[in-house]
Amino acid sequence: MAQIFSRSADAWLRLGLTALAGVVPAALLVLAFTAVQPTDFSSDINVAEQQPVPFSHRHHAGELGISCVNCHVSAQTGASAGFPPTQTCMACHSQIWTGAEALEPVRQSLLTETPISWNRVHDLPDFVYFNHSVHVGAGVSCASCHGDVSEMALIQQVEPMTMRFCLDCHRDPHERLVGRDSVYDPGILETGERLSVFEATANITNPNALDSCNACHR
Amino acid sequence: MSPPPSHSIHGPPQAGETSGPYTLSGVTDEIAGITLNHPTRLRWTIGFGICSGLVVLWLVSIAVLFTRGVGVWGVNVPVGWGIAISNTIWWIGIGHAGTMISTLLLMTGAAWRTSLNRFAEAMTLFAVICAGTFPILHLGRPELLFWLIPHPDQLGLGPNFRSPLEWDVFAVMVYLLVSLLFWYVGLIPDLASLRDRARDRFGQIFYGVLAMGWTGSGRSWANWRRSYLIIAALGPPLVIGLEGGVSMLLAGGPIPGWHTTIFPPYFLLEAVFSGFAVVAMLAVLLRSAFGLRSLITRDHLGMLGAMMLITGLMTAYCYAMELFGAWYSSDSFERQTALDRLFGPWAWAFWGAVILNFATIQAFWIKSLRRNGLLLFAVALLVSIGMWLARYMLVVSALARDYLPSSWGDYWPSFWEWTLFAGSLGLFGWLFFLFIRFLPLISMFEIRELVDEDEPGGDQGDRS
Amino acid sequence: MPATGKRLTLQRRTPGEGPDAPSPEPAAEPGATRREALALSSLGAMAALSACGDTPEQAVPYVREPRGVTPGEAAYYATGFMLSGVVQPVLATVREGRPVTLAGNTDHPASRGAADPFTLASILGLYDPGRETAIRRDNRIVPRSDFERMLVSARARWAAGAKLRILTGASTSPTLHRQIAQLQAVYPDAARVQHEPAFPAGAPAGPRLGEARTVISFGADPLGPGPMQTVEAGRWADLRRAARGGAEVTRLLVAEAEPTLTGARADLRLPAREDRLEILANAVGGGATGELSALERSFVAEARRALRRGRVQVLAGDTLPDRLRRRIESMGDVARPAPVLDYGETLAFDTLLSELEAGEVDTLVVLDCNPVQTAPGDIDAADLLQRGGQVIHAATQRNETSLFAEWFLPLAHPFESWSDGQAGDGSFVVTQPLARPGSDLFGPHEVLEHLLDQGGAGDLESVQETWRDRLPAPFEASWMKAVHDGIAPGGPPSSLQNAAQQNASSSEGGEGAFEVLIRPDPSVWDGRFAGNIWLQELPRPLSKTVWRNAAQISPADAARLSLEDGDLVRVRAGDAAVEAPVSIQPGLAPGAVVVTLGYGRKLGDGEAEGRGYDAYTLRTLAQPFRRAGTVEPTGERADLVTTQHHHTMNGHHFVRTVAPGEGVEHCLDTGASLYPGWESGEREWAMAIDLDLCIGCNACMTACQSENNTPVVGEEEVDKGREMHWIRVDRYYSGADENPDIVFQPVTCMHCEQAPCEMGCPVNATVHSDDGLNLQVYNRCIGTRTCQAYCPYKVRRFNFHAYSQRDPSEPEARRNPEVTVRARGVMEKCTYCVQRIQAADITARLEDRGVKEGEVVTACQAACPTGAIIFGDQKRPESAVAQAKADARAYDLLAELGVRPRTSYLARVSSRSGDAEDEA
Amino acid sequence: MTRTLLAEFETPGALVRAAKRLREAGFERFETYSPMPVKGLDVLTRANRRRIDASALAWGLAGFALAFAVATWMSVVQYPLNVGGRPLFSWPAFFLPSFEFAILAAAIGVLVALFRTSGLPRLHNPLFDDPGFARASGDRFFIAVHADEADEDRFRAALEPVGAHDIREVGA
Repeated sequence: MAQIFSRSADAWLRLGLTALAGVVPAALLVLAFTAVQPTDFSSDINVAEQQPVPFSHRHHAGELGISCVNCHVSAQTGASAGFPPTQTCMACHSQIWTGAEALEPVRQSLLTETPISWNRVHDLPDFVYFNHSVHVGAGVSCASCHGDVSEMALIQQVEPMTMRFCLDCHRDPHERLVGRDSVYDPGILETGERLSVFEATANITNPNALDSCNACHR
Repeated sequence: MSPPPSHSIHGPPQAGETSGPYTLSGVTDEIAGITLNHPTRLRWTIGFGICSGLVVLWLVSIAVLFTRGVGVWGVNVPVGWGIAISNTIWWIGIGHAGTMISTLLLMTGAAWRTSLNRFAEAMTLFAVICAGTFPILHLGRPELLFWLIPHPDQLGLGPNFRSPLEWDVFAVMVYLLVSLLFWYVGLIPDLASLRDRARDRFGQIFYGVLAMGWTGSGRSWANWRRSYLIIAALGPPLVIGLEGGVSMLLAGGPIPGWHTTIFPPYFLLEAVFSGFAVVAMLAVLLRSAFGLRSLITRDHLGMLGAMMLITGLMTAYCYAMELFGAWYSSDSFERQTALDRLFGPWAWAFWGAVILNFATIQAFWIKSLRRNGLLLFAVALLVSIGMWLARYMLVVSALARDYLPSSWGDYWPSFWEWTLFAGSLGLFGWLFFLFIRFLPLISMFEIRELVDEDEPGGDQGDRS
Repeated sequence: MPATGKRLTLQRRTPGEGPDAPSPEPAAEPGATRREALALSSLGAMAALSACGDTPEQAVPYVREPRGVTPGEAAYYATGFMLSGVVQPVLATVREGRPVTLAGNTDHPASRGAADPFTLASILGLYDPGRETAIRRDNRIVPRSDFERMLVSARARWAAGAKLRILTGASTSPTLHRQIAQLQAVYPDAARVQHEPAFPAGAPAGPRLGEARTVISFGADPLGPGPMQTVEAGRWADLRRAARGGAEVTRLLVAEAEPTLTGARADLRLPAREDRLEILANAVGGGATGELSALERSFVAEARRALRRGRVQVLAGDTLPDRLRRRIESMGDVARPAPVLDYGETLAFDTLLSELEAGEVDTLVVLDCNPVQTAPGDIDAADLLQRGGQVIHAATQRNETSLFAEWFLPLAHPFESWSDGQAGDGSFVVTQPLARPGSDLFGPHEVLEHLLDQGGAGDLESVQETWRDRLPAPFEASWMKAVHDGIAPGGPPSSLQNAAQQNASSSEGGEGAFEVLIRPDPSVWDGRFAGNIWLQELPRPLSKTVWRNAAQISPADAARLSLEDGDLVRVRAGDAAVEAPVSIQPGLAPGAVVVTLGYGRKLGDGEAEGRGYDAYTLRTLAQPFRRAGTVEPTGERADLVTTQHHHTMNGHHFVRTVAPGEGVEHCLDTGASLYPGWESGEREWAMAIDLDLCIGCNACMTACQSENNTPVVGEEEVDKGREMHWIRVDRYYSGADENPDIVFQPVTCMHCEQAPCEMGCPVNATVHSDDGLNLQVYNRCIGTRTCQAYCPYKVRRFNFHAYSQRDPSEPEARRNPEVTVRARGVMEKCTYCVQRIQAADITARLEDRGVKEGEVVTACQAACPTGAIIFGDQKRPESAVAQAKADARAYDLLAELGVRPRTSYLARVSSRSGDAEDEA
Repeated sequence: MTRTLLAEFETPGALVRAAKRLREAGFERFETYSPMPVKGLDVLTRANRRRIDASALAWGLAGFALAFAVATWMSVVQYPLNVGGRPLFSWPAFFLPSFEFAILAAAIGVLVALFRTSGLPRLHNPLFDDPGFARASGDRFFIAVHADEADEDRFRAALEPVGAHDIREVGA
């Protein structure tokens, strides 16, 4: 009988089997771990979305020092932080930079009663019920999820916003708690003190309960 | 530890031990010839065509299911599990006979298994594949199947290891893989035979790669035998674990008619019983299709009949005990379910199962009857149907009428459930046709071991 | 031939017949317009108001933020919904400008937060895709100016003495009454005609239940569905609760033909054909008992005993002849409360009919009324409408009447316009709009203003005009308060005549084996809710049938005629006949057949079109509620879908009944377990359902459906057993079929502490929360249905199809954004309204406190008119739920399973078996 | 210069006898080839039992430990959830999947050991150069030995008497 396979066939077969036994599971594991710890590549993190109006948080929140709640008024009281209506922009910009070209869409919006369509940067799935007010009330810094917006010309997502990200904090909020008074300070996480969960808010008697599914899903 | 007796060429004559005009080359030529020469081309093509048609039906049913949702089935509240689940249990059960024939009989040295084990194992594999499709298809959101498998993820949440369903995910997957592995290890020497006899390049490469360069060296035979025995030894616990898991899928819920401790052995016995029936059917079919009357002898058929009789009677005992248990529990819900099965809306399924499963096999008390191929086939077919009815009754009757009469309901499989079931039968046949086309349907080397080669100048003393 | 008048195929009014002949251009098919209307829905305007775009990538803020709207937060408005003339005070939840759910107005004494299913479901009407938005003349869309031009000449005619008739349903609206009076002042021959098909004219006059110890009812159904249900049930529950405190027992004796919700709660119930009630009443009143059956004699004896004991109120059904009614109601020593509801001065319907017949009417304004459908069968309303004269039909959508009216005016939904009226207890409510109507929609009062003068004041001005004198000064402040609170000051007029009595027609006469009882339908009422898919899918309290009406017959008659549920029969009365599927109703008096109104619609109310049979054809003007007739099997089968197929408890005691003062034993599941227990969290949410107070009204089901976005699946899917209600009301019969005990049991997820479903789920999609909720995490669910299989109560519901995305009648805009909408392939079930728990929890956290007792109210609890559902934190011993569970009547359903349900039941109390505190 | 010598036999018995003769003749390293396991050869070529058994056991135990650890970690550490009021560490329930996984691992362990102890896979084998060797998977029995010139005669001398059908050099 003649040889069916060449000498190199064995090398190829072994390579193939190794791949099957080793590389495929390894690749799956890598995939899984990118899900656990999303990278810039696998998620929307650090992607600066172009917006209809080149609004700069660095300028407004950083250089001018306008507080978050000036525009995101319901962050303290409601589930949603709220996008400012055109009116809010024009409250100032009817006085200053009245002719600026960049602000033309804003003026048009008010003129034509057409809302501005912003591109969403922070978007949770519909089955997740995130409530801003309860986090603000507990003294969770805005920056702990949104990053230091005073450094961002265009707003971008800095945290993965995955369930694990939420759970990490719900189980051990210490790193993110700055107290109610310092919540809006964009740089607080760099400089500020952290509070224990009991110091930050008087009514969390059982921090372990915070990872019940119904905290976020209804 | 003594080597497994079944490997002895000279052991005491066993029931069905192959003997007769075979020579080593004759065995090889006959069995390999089926694969290499494709002798029944026309009939094979017709059969394969029919099964392919059913596979297409199966695919269409799945397409309809996935586009329109599981609502195309007849399932509802309270009967959320319909024949999808009873089919699963049925198919899984069929699979077990292959494992039992291969492993238990290997370990106990029953040489008559050699004519049956290869295709019985193939049957196991294909039955498990069919079984495995149903639970996936019956999911509301099958695309999220991977959540059943523990893996790191961004949710930080694993599966529920307390759920019998999760056990079954493990059990069925493991069963499938280990059956495949066991089958493959047993196939390696035969694949080498085919490699060495294949005439075309494709066949040589196909069988050559699968044979992994097997030469039949003394060292590899010795290692192979040890390995095969160990894997075989893993089989029965695996089957018991699997049937335990599958039975707990029902018994784990607090539902009258399900919630009893008898279920694991009960399911196991039913499974092996129905499996033997399907092996018997396949044996009769292959025997006549390929003229293997001297390889699959009447003794083999008789043994299968006897096994059906034994396991069937044990199953009947379980039935009786289940009813007794319901009565003895004095629990009115349990009794109600038992009465529903005996005389209520599911009486047809219950008595159908009893008659088809237990009345039929009584014929096998008579030796000549169980050695009759035609009768064996007929009885085996009826038992398969009966066992299907039993599974249907078990799943549906308990769900349809559990505790609160206000939520009692009814269930009838819809068109698309029947087509899916027919499609799964087709899938099984399709795979089986491919198997008999491309792989040796009887283990050549094990038959070779049984060949009583007339050895010129043989020295009996040396051979012991 | 009058009887066939109703059955003619409806045709578009032929152009050229009216006074001003329009161009003969055909308009769109009625069917097509309904589809078109999907896009033209009057809510289009509101869609632009919504805060967040639908596409996830876009965020669209307001240009100018409306006052009082916080994106993501709910606003609540008190208003009311007028049902057959009686306003149901409601509190509406409005989110981003979209009214989302209704509940009873907690501050209003007639509601106390409760509401009936009709009211709760009425919000869907606001989103009905079939709503009409355009003014039409002979079916063609015309500009508003055309209508106004037409009015100019019409006003001149009316002022000159031409007959102006305004046909409305019953209405207690003072503004309507004022406007009519104003019309009459300007036009010499203007009058309002009242046509309320569900009731004899004028009824109900007010609450009927007084402060009696024993109530004896002859055919009256105060607890049954209808505009007075919430008020009466509340009163009844108060009496029952009060009696429980003392040694007293309230008793209810009911003689009636068809089992009603009142009859179901009776301590002693006697099935008797309606024509038998007079004999029975005479016997109770002292007449001869000789010819009575044994059963009847014992009822009479019991009633006489009660009468002797005193503090008895005797009620008579609305449909009984006046003379008999007055005699019956005078028997007890507790009088019926004085009438409080003022329906205003109206012309009788038959007067209008004869005027129309004579062609005397110049203009007929049909205001939110559908006489072509709802007129009795012996009246050919379609023909009458075309006897000269001009017909203006104002309705929210085009229906049978629109086809015969020259003018069609699109009416704003009640929740889009201002109005007022009286609640069931007689107090006044100013109802405010919850949404802005589309530009061409008319409010009802606006229509009348248009008749009056050129300008046509809006609804708000009309209503304010009415209240300017009635409210204490300063007007602005008291007006704001009245609107805000949903309660307007002022009681019922002092000298109300019981107007109802004048027209309650006698119904004797006619030959036939059967007594055909014609009743409003518990699901669609008189047909006005036929397009409401929540109500269509709401199982009727007793028969549990859905989606179409049936003819109910007694088990004895069914056996005699060899009929089974779903067999098609022909019910004939006089010349008229309908074909209906049979529903066998245990407890129905033999010889009676019950048909219900509101089905067999030919146009309008999308879902209802062509569904069921039209029982109006069986009516005659003289005999609207009871006729003599026959029932003939046709040998055919018809669709009849029910949600409950087995009707007895099968020898078990799922619903426990105890004698007054007794408790149940060993019935709470506190069983031992081999497992170490879980430490309970901060709170333990729990529920108790008092079966002694449950009247089976289904309010909880509708409230739950609207709160939790529970999808409607349709008739075919219900037939397959796939209805989605998270809470269901089980109804069991026990005892003989002829006169069974009827019990109700609301069943929902029990939130078992040792939940079998949780064990079954392979992916941890259903687990326990720290505060004791059995959670169902939809986004984790992969749909194995193991949990459903393992659930002993079978309360889990599965999305076999994409139910939530299927039906345009339940649009996304209506949905409660606080609750996830479930996808196909996902299991769902009662969550104890976890969204309300979370909201309360967040509020409490923000205020640095814990959640207070009573702060979380589940939707079913809020809606329950008798307060039978109690919810709270059982860890606090003082909480209502903890105390309910400590009651001697508390038991757990299927306690023997050891699953430790968090929901417990309180046994029903019945003194049927002899009266303990009798004279003895 | 070693060559591979191949002796061909017709019966298993001949093979066994030949192998014994070779052993007696002092050949330590030779290999038999047969189309089926030949009983009598056990004495001469022993299975590497220890490696196979150990591999099965080790893989099995490791599989069990891994599955049990994963189940425990996921249920107790990663996300401790109250499931049906049962304890977090529900070890009897974790046992079943772990057991199943152990069997899978053991079976894989056996396969790995089988391949490694038997020198598989080896698609290209010098023996395949011999045109008659194909019958080793059918009806012929072979003995192969690596031998230099000196040994060849010894080899032939030992095997010819026991019925070697043909003795030849592979690839010659």
